Amino acid sequence: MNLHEFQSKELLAARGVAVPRGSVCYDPLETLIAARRLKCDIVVLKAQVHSGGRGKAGGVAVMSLEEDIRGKASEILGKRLVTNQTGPQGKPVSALLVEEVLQVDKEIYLGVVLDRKTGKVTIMASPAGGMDIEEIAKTQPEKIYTIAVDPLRGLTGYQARALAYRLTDDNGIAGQISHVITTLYQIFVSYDCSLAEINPLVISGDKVYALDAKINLDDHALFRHPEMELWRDRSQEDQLELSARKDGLSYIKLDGDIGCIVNGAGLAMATLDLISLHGGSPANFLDVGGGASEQVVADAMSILLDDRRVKAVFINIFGGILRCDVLARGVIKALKQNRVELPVIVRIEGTNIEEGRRLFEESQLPIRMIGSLDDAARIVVETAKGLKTAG
Amino acid sequence: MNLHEFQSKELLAARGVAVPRGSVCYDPLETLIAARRLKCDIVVLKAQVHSGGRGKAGGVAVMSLEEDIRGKASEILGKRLVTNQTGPQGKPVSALLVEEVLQVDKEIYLGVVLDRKTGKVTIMASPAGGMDIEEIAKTQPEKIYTIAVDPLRGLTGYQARALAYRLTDDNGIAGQISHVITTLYQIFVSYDCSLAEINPLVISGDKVYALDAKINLDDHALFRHPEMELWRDRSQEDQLELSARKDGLSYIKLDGDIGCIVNGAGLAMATLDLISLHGGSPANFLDVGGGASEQVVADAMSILLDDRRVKAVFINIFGGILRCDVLARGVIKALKQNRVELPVIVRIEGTNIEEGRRLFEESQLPIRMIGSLDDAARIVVETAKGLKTAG
Amino acid sequence: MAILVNRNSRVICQGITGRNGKFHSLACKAYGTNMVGGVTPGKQGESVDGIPVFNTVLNAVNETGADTSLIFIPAAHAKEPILEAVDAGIKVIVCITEGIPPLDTASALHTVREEGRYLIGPNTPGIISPPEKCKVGIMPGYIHSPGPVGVVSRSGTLTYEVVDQLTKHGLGQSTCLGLGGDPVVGMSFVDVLKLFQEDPETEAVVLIGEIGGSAEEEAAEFIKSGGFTKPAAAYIAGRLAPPGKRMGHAGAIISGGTGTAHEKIKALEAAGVTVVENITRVGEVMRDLLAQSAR
Amino acid sequence: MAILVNRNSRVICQGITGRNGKFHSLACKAYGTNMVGGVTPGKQGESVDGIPVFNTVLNAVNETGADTSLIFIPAAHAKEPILEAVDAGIKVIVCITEGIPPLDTASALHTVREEGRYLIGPNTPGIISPPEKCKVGIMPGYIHSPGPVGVVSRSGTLTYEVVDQLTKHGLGQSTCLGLGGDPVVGMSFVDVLKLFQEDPETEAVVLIGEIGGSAEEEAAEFIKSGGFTKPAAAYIAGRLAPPGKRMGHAGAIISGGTGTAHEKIKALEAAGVTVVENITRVGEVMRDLLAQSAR
Repeated sequence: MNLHEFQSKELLAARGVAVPRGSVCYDPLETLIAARRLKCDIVVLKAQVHSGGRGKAGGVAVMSLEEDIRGKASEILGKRLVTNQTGPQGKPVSALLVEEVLQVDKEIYLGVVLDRKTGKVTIMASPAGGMDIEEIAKTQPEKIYTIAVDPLRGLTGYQARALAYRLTDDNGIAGQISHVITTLYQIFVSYDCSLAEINPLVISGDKVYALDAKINLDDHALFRHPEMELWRDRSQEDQLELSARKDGLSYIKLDGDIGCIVNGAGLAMATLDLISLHGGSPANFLDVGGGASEQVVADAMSILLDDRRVKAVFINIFGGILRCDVLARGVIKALKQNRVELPVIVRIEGTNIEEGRRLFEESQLPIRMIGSLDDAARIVVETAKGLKTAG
Repeated sequence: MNLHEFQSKELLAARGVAVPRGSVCYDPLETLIAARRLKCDIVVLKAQVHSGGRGKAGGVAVMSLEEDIRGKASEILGKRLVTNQTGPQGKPVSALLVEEVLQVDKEIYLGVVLDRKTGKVTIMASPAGGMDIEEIAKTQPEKIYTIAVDPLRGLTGYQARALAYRLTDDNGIAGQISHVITTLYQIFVSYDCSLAEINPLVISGDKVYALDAKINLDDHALFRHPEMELWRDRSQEDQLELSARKDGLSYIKLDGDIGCIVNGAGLAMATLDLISLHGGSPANFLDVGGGASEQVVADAMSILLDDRRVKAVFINIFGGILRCDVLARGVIKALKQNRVELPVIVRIEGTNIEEGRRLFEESQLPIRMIGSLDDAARIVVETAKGLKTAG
Repeated sequence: MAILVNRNSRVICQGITGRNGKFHSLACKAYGTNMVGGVTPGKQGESVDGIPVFNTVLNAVNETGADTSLIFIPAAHAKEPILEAVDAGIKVIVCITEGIPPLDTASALHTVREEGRYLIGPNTPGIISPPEKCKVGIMPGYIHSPGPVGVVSRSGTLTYEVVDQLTKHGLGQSTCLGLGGDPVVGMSFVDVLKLFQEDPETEAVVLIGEIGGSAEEEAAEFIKSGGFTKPAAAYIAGRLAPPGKRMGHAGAIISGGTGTAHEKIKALEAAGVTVVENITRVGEVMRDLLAQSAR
Repeated sequence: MAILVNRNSRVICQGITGRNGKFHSLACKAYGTNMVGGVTPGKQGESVDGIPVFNTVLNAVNETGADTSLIFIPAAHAKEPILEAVDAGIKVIVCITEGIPPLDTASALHTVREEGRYLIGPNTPGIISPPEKCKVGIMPGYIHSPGPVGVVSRSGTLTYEVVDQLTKHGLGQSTCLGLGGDPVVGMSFVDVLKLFQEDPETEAVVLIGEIGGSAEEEAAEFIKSGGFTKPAAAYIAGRLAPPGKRMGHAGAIISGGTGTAHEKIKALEAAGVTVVENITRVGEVMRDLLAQSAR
């Protein structure tokens, strides 16, 4: 679950990290009033969407109070912002963060992440913060300083302090940075984050401010933080993805016309690669995972069939913990309930395969069972294209 | 800081550990009413004092409702209870815990302590709980099971469970005991205890109850638990000890007539041993510790001089972190302020000794400086006895 | 021989009385695995179709000499069972559970490594050695056959896909192992390649990776440096996956790259690994590789 | 030679800009200790009468090659500086601070032991080696003199008392070390006796114990088992201390006894240690012991 910039800043500010003065607005007039209330010459309007690359996409505007702030806010609010990360459909902008613009003497990068390789929470910092940080990481890796935190001992004060003194020589600034590092780390572990990042953390005169912040919570640990559900912005999430998650499914929306049910993220990606190799294009992926029950499979099918772009359904399952008979019962149930006319291509293997095959064969539904995965992928692509199939 | 039995039980009960039904009473009539309200045939009255050995000292009474509960309560309440641990002055009883008497099928011992040797929080349990547990520990050590908890990982559920299954074969009981173990451990670490003990933990039918509990908090970590000061029962602590602690001093009251100021617990004990070897008897010990300032030393002297039993004062200091000149100034200040007529024997050595000696010598007060510790101890004993000294 | 498990492995199942624990314990036993016990607190003395149940892993180890454990415990409570297995002396821990909070896994993994044990997973199908008739996991046993190919994979179902092909091409497997699909898992490609290198029965390896992280790049680095010298084929899933919903820079900074399929494929090819584009061609490619190396 | 510290020790003081840190750093330097630096966050670049101050222990170690640290940090914050010293590679850590919450000490001690370092204290006067002119602590230096007697003690001021006597009896000291008066401390009697046994310059040892705990009993056991074979005298403080305000049984159970002076004296005498009843006679007794062993 991702937090908005303003939510991330709220978490930081509540723990004593300085952020620019500002407020969240949902309406152009409110935006103008909020900008005036800041009593500074220049303000920034920032679209609150769950995506990076907002600046280049026109979601961030630095304006003087002389300019038409209300007009600019109307331009952004209520629209969908299309960035290089959102896909062509973009993300709706329902909130604008209006903030004072601070003098920036130096930009620092701070990030906390769980390092897959070491299995340790790792704090990264660089005196060369800002938009080009990934480039810096590649070309000047010596400018990225890291701390791998001992999982049992946690971050110690002196580790934060030592890191801060690598970013500045100024004692007062180092003390503030050290506090920001500790706070960001504590937020990361206490909310089970998958990412906690401040970029840039700016030095402005003798103070340090979090100018932008991104905090994402790990979905697998949300059960420990039920209160954070209140901060979920459903408008930023695909409705089908949401209803899939409710059933313990994983749903990914794409741009094509083949609806896919698979089990496992790896098989999903391989199926996508294979359909593409055959010249087709999936409309979506529904990963029913390992422990799905008959009902969950049926629900998955129903979600998939809701998508009107789907011209053919591809079921590609290699059952391990998910048993083929359970899958077959769920699919048959959904097809019967939804009275679907769409062509369904099924390729299943794995645990309880015979029983699964028998159920499909006896179901008397318009289902084609194909043994070879490569053939199955080819056929579903051809079917979706409305061509006669060779099989 | 020690907690009363009823306070310890409150901490446990708040975390879901079952304790006998009961209430704390401060008055004989209240005691009778509380006993009747329990609606059971037999109740127990337990004097709430900071001392073990209450039972043998008459501080615990098991009574039927037919008996004169109010009378018994009058006998105990408001008196001083003298146990084998309180010294002859005893401890005042201002509260009685009135409880139902449960059927006891089995008595278990549970204790949590920080093991000095390993430096680990250690949980001890025995299926042979009750009053003879120390004897069991000596004669049948195989009946004491222990867990040394990893300081970084903490107590795990399976450790508690495994210990519980060593105490009982019954699944339901084991689950309850496992919860009690975990709770007692959590109380120990979250309140920085020096001791957390349930003895006995009883099995009564299909339930487990903490029949008696002792929880002591470590004084050095009380700063982390300021709310616990509300639970301090000052009546159980010596008033002079209390006022000494306020000044960062350590005061121990004894039965003799020599007032002693020392630095360090070891030197205090050695001084006591030495005075005793010479046939004397200290009235008290004031340990001014290491970091004492001139004012703290002066306050220490004033506390000591408040004790009317003191016939001679013995100052035995070997200065390390405490500097002899600081000590001398404090002592001189107190003697001048209090216009004391008592004989003062001083034996000092250590850091800034020359300056200390000079200050005493120039003070024109009735102070005798003795170089040899053995001589000094002998002389102070003789002085207190009113004999002429050989020195 | 095989890696990590074999016909002498003494296997217990933590969570054996649950639905999945029971189903798969019996499936493992039916495959030939020496299932010596199971653990469910409070059920000591019961048995699951002949497999005795214990209250604690320590009891199970003391009574049965178990050295390997298969864990089926709900994600919210799966951290402690891993630690319990370590404390009781279990050497190889296979954690099937999916969706354990990553910080829990990380914390348990720290102890696993300190104590020098092997953790496979979490979120893994497990490990199987067909020549040893030992399966510790949830993979469908019948698709496997004994032979010279080692399989190591980040994806569960893709492993089945590949193993099925290998078997249909007459290429049996020495050991197949799923690393697990969670962000933090125990064993890595490099750890497994080290063992395959030492295993005389393994003649070639299939490596199945996917986008994200840098485990494949590390494997490539290890192979390039001479740590693994047998023939290897690889498939990387997600070549055409849509641009991720990645936010922030931290992931890219820490892995020194963005973890794309392109980067991984480039690294593996540079290390001399044959990378297959179409998942359904892995069997053929491996057949050719083995034929070449036999010449 | 001496144990733990010597003329080559490179010593820093954590908390050097505080009142006590400064006073005793300078006293150590005046005694002859090689004080190479101090640490106070935010004061890097300053100096305390010529001793350079650093922001972190790591900086101090990198710049000065320090291997020994003297800690003067208030009790509520003393845990982290110990860990900081360990992490920075300091070998011998002397923690003067009194009254650290015992669970904090226990937690830091765990890491100290894992990393194989020496922690002296907390609540110790420190360590001094007169022949090496090295003092890392708060003891008054002038009472010491170089010689063959090792002194190890649980009590600060009692150590001074004994050292003063030894010196007045013409018996110099090889190394004197206070274990610290807190419930949980780093080094134990046994740890120190092992080092004294190996130190050729130490010919005999004075052991100063007190009531409570079981450290003296463990020392007796160690001596009895042949781990320490040089002449030893002991004094146990608290023979006549009033019955403690002990509550509960846990302390007695865990130590297997009640930690009385009587029990300790019995154990030490059984191990062949000469136990002295009057603290003012320790010097004479040690003189006689050395004379005997010289014969």
